[in-house]
Amino acid sequence: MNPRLYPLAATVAIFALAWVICAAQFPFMLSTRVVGNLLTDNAYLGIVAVGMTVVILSGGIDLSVGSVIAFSGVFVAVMLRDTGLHPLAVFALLLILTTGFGAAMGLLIHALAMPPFIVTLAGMFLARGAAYMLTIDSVPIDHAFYDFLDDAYYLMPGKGRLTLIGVVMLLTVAFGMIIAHRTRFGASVFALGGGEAAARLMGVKVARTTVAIYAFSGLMAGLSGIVFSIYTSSGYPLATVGTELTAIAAVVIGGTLLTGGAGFVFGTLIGVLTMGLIQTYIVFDGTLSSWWTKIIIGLLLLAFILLQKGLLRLSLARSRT
Amino acid sequence: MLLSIRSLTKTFPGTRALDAVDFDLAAGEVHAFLGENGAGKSTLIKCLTGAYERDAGTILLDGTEVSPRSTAEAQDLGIGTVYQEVNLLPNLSVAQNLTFGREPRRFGMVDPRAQRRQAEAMLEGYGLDIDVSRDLGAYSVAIRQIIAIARAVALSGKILILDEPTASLDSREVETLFGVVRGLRDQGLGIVFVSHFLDQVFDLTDRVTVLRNGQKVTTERTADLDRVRLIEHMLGRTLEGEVSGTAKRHRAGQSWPEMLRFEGFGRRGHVAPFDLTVGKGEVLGLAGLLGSGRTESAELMFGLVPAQTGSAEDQSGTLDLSSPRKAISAGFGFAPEERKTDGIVADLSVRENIVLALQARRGWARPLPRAEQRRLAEDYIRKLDIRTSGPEKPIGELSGGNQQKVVLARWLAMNPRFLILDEPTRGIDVGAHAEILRLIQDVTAQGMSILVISSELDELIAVADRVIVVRDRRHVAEITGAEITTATIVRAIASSDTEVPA
Amino acid sequence: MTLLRRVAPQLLTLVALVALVSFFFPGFLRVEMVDGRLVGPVMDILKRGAPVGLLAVGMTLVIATRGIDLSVGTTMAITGAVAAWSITQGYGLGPALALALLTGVAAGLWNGVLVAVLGIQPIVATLILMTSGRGIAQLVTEGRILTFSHEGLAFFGSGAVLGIPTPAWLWVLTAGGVALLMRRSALGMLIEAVGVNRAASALAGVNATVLLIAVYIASGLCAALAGIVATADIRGADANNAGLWLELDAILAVVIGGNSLLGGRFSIIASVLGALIIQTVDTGILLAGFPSEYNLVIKAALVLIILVVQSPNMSHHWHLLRRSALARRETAMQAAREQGK
Amino acid sequence: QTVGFSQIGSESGWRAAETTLTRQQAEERGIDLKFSDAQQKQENQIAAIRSFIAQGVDAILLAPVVATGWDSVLEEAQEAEIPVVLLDRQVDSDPSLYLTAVGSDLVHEGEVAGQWLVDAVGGKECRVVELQGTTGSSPAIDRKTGFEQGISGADNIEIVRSQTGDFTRAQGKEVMESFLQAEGGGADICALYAHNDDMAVGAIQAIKEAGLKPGEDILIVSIDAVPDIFQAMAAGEANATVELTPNMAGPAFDALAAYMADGTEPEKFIQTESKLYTQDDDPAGEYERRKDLGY
Ligand SMILES: Nc1ncnc2c1ncn2[C@@H]1O[C@H](COP(=O)(O)OP(=O)(O)OP(=O)(O)O)[C@@H](O)[C@H]1O
Ligand SMILES: Nc1ncnc2c1ncn2[C@@H]1O[C@H](COP(=O)(O)OP(=O)(O)OP(=O)(O)O)[C@@H](O)[C@H]1O
Ligand SMILES: [Mg+2]
Ligand SMILES: [Mg+2]
Repeated sequence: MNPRLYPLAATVAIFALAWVICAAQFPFMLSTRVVGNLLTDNAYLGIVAVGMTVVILSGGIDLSVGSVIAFSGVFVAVMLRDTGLHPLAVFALLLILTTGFGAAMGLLIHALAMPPFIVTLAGMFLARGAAYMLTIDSVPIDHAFYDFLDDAYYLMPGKGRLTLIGVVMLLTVAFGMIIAHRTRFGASVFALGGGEAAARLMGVKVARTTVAIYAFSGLMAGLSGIVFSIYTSSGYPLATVGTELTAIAAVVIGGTLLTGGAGFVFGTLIGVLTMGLIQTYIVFDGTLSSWWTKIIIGLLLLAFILLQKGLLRLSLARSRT
Repeated sequence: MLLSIRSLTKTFPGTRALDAVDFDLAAGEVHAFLGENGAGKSTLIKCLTGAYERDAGTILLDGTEVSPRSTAEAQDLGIGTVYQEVNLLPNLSVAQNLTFGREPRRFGMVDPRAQRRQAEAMLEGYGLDIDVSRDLGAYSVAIRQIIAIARAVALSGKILILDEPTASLDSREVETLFGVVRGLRDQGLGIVFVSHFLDQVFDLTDRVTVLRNGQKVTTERTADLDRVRLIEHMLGRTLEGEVSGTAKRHRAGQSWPEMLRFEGFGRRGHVAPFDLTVGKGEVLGLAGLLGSGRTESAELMFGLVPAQTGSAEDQSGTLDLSSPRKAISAGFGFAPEERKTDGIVADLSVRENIVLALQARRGWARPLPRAEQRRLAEDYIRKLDIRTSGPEKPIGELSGGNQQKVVLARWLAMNPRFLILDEPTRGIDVGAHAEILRLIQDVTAQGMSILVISSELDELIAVADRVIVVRDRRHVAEITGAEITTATIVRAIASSDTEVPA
Repeated sequence: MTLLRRVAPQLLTLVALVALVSFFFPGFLRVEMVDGRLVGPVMDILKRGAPVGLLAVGMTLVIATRGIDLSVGTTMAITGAVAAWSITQGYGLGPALALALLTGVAAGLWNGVLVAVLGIQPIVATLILMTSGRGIAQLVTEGRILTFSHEGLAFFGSGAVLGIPTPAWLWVLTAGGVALLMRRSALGMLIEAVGVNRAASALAGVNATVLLIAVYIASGLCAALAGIVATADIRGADANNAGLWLELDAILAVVIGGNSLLGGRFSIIASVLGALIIQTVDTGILLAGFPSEYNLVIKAALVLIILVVQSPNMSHHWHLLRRSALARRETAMQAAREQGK
Repeated sequence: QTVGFSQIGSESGWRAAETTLTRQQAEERGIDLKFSDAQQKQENQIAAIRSFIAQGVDAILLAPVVATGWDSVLEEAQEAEIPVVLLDRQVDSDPSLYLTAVGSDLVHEGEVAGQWLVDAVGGKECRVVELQGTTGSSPAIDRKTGFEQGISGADNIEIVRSQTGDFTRAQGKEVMESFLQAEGGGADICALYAHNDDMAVGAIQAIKEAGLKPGEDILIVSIDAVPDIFQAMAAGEANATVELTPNMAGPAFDALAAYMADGTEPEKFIQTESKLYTQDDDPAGEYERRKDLGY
């Protein structure tokens, strides 16, 4: 196997192992219900993590996505409440808006040579602030089209539901895989992650690529916001606080290097499912106090990362000799 | 004229790197670009290819004015370039690097199989047998350099620019490269060739342009020049005792008291166990082909990768060489081959880069007094002729050769008893080259022992008292004294073809 | 002199901000003596700025090594909880402070080992403590707000020395002390070297591993001080909310201070000025009396403006704009002249 | 019997007390409680409920972090025939989707506080400052509305400054400090209304440090009735608080037991009492009674 695939293999192996351990304790973990839940409950996270993966692959970071998701939900809810527009039209408007927002951040990052961490941090404040300015209330969405979206699922054998948003997430991951690994844009993203100076000399159009990267992340955050609004049938300005950090953790567990230049979109999917698995396990267990929940989540995260590092080192050592 | 540059000017804060330089390149010629370290060669190239924004000046390509504002535009104009610091992406595969920006596509998507095939085709004729789907970072500097050349050649529809492409190549690779370049010339390309190896310049090029301090000194036909005049143009003075293939320092009959002894020193997967003794004041040379394990031998001795077998000892007993810090406190020093990643600390000043190792040895609590730091820095700036506007200039803004000199200065300032120099003169101009070899003689006269790794056999022959030949990660031969000649070394290296190591 | 030049952008920003806030709230610069202590909005800023100011000191060092410490807010909660717990257990002030500081060291050591020894990337390594640390703090307080009435500990939050609030002294002295230590010893240079190029520094014999760990410990210590201030301020340990999201403010402070997130050259003084700028924005928003839902947008907009104006590329752009404007004017004048002919 | 409990988080002492009491109540009744802490995130709560359903619990307690967005998951529970009881906050879903809701009326709480202030100041001019809860959270919105309704009849009472203190002590103190600065050092403030006791406790410290007497110079009324506010009331530093009982689980379990036994449908909203406590209601004794409930 090509050594560059090792991190991905390690991620998948650990995920499989974790599932086996969970299932040994709670056999129900193998049911299609749990599988369906994993996909549905993490759909928004999976989508936004695809955008985050591309950003991180380029050596950047996007802290604004959690707020953008919240803004999207509020925007959709308020538009549907106050105007007669069809949800699809609102979706289109929203995606234009969030893509533009991402592009603007990318432009700032490039033109002012400011670190992405800071620009997107300001973006995070701005998007949530904008959500507040639309409404400080939680706004329910009551639209026949939403009911339709919500009820669109395939009942798997064993009563598990394969929902529309779960499928959208899987499709987005596939789309992200093509973008990152099979296009020239993707190659430029990896190149930027390998080093901006070198990428420039290789002929990467740095300005255009940077703007496109953050625009893509904005698009994904917007799409994730739509999925989240379908998931909760509402918009709420306080929603998804800290989701950017969860997404980053998922990307890292998925085997992408935070320094950029190496990683896989598919790994991110596994990372997201791993986070979901941890969550599910803790709920199944149901005995942990609030504080132990936090501690255990952190420790499991650490265990995953260390296991991955260990596996990686082992296989690299083996491939040398 | 294929390419005409008129009064190109470029200023950096504190430095006028290029001062109204004119330059003409004809189709079907190889044009050498010469000058001391910091003369402005790389800057001119970068201005030409849009990597730097120029302050003034015009560029005419085929008689029409062009003004590439990014390297991508330059590539589209048919200018392929190998920059001085090999600028490829170590995190991408070799194939991706080679086809970057021109990936073969199917249904709008990159086709990895075609990409691999294309990459392999591009590498044909360079004598490399590597897996193009591996990450570039897995390969040594030299291999990366060849890959960069292959990429630039493929990109160059009209012009090929090579900024010190041969700095870490050995003679075999250089011959291959020259074959390729001559072929392109015969196809009518214009080729710019920058090198500090004058032999190569005389061997390959048709015309020479010399820069000094950012100004053009002259352009002449190579055939009309001789070595001495060329060096005069470059330095603005005559050079005594220039090191050439014929000059040979020979300290025959001299013996060096044993200072260090490595026994069975090795590590699985890196270097097979070897024995080595180092005499006080001796200069050892390490010769071998690319990837033969010279750098890895040095890394082992310096504790960068700890040895698994064997021991190192001096008179007082066994030495602990399990980490660079331990090696340093045992009196070792190591100037690495990849100065950009392992040598310089780019944002820090020349002064800080010079005192860094010294300060690290003293510990954080005993800072070197500021005056002492300045004295040291100014001392070495003078001794090694480092071209900088002052000791406070960030080292990242120095020219490549001058950065190399600063890294050397760092280790000379430590005054170690055993100093390992991996390709110490890579990218260094003739004047400084002679200076450094003289310096090596000086310090060894005061008792320092030196291990020099070099792909340039002439250099080894000139300075080494003993040459160890490395092949397939094994120390296979030792050549001493008067036997050190090009012929003997080449024979020792080449015998690998007949003799299969166990 | 060079220091003054280094922090000039931050000082100018501060002055501009003060002018702006004074416009909305005229009494902003008023300071009076009440009961032997100075009171007024400016004093409030000096006092309220203490946690972020303290965090910014440690964060500057971490960022100089090309790292980042997301766990400082959580560390504040843990150390505050430890301090309050020890006081309520009756251990007395000295041991309580010592325990809290030790906890900070332990937190820093944990981060440092993850980063420097196990090679986990700083954001992720410190994210682990950031998420689980609040659980640890709650474990100490058992989920409630652990209140105490020890005047000695409360002094660190609401006391005053020479009329100036204790927290203000704390951060000013810490920042000054650390800045001096960095420049008078070789620490500053070694940290910068490790931040710019760890491999090269290690090759030159710099003990990068120990230095990295030390830097995270310093950050943990600063967070411990901030945690003590926060706990002392409300006379209770609020494990859930103490230091919540303050790590982001601290990072912002470092960046507003003109330090690069890519490591290398740093200035602690500039960072704490950055903290002061942030606190001025926060307090200014409160004083100006806008509705709460605008707070975030105002803060985001102000921070963006500050960063854009201060960014090094901006001066470059200004320069270019001016040049192109001049050129345009020249051609226009030339055209006019030619028409005149 | 297994009951899943999806709690919002542990963001305040009050909520910790609710968790403690729920566990106690479950233990007393021999119920196996599956507890899940959502860390303030609705998405975690939805995921937890789905997991409860997948596990096949007998009933679900849900303290919803926000009113909207529960329809589809509640429908899923209904399809699986698992009764859901809401604790302490309402949802805007169809009432048929849950068995009952136990809680107090947040608007009413604010109203009680407002009415107390109207009575306390009599006809005097009174400039009130308000410490809001977390912007956008339903208690903050409802308690603000309720208070405004409570004082709407009295023209002498006016809210002059209103800022969020995020429900925390530290923010309560910081914001109060700036209120004091902005209002003539506190001389122009007659009363403080805080959306929870924690912010009031922080504000009391700020008032004391500004050299004023909380409870006398500035009247203080807040909501929740946590132990620390009783301590302040006992010291004369706070004036009134409106109780929000953390024992929501008791009535919830009772309703569930009745429903499971013979299918008795409880009322759709079981309202807990919003009792007003003042300095006359034996604050010291109340403190003793509450201090071990895990607040
Ligand atoms: N980015 C930069 N910032 C500031 N000064 C620079 C920068 N790049 C180059 N210089 C300066 O410009 C001058 C010319 O440098 P250049 O790299 O062109 O030299 P060179 O002729 O290629 O030398 P060498 O043989 O060592 O590669 C040097 O004095 C160098 O210090
Ligand atoms: N022809 C090759 N094929 C594959 N890998 C190679 C080849 N040449 C070198 N390498 C790799 O490059 C690394 C560098 O080897 P090393 O630096 O020890 O050799 P060297 O003799 O110093 O050569 P160089 O002159 O390139 O520095 C080795 O780890 C080796 O795996
Ligand atoms: Mg050069
Ligand atoms: Mg080598």
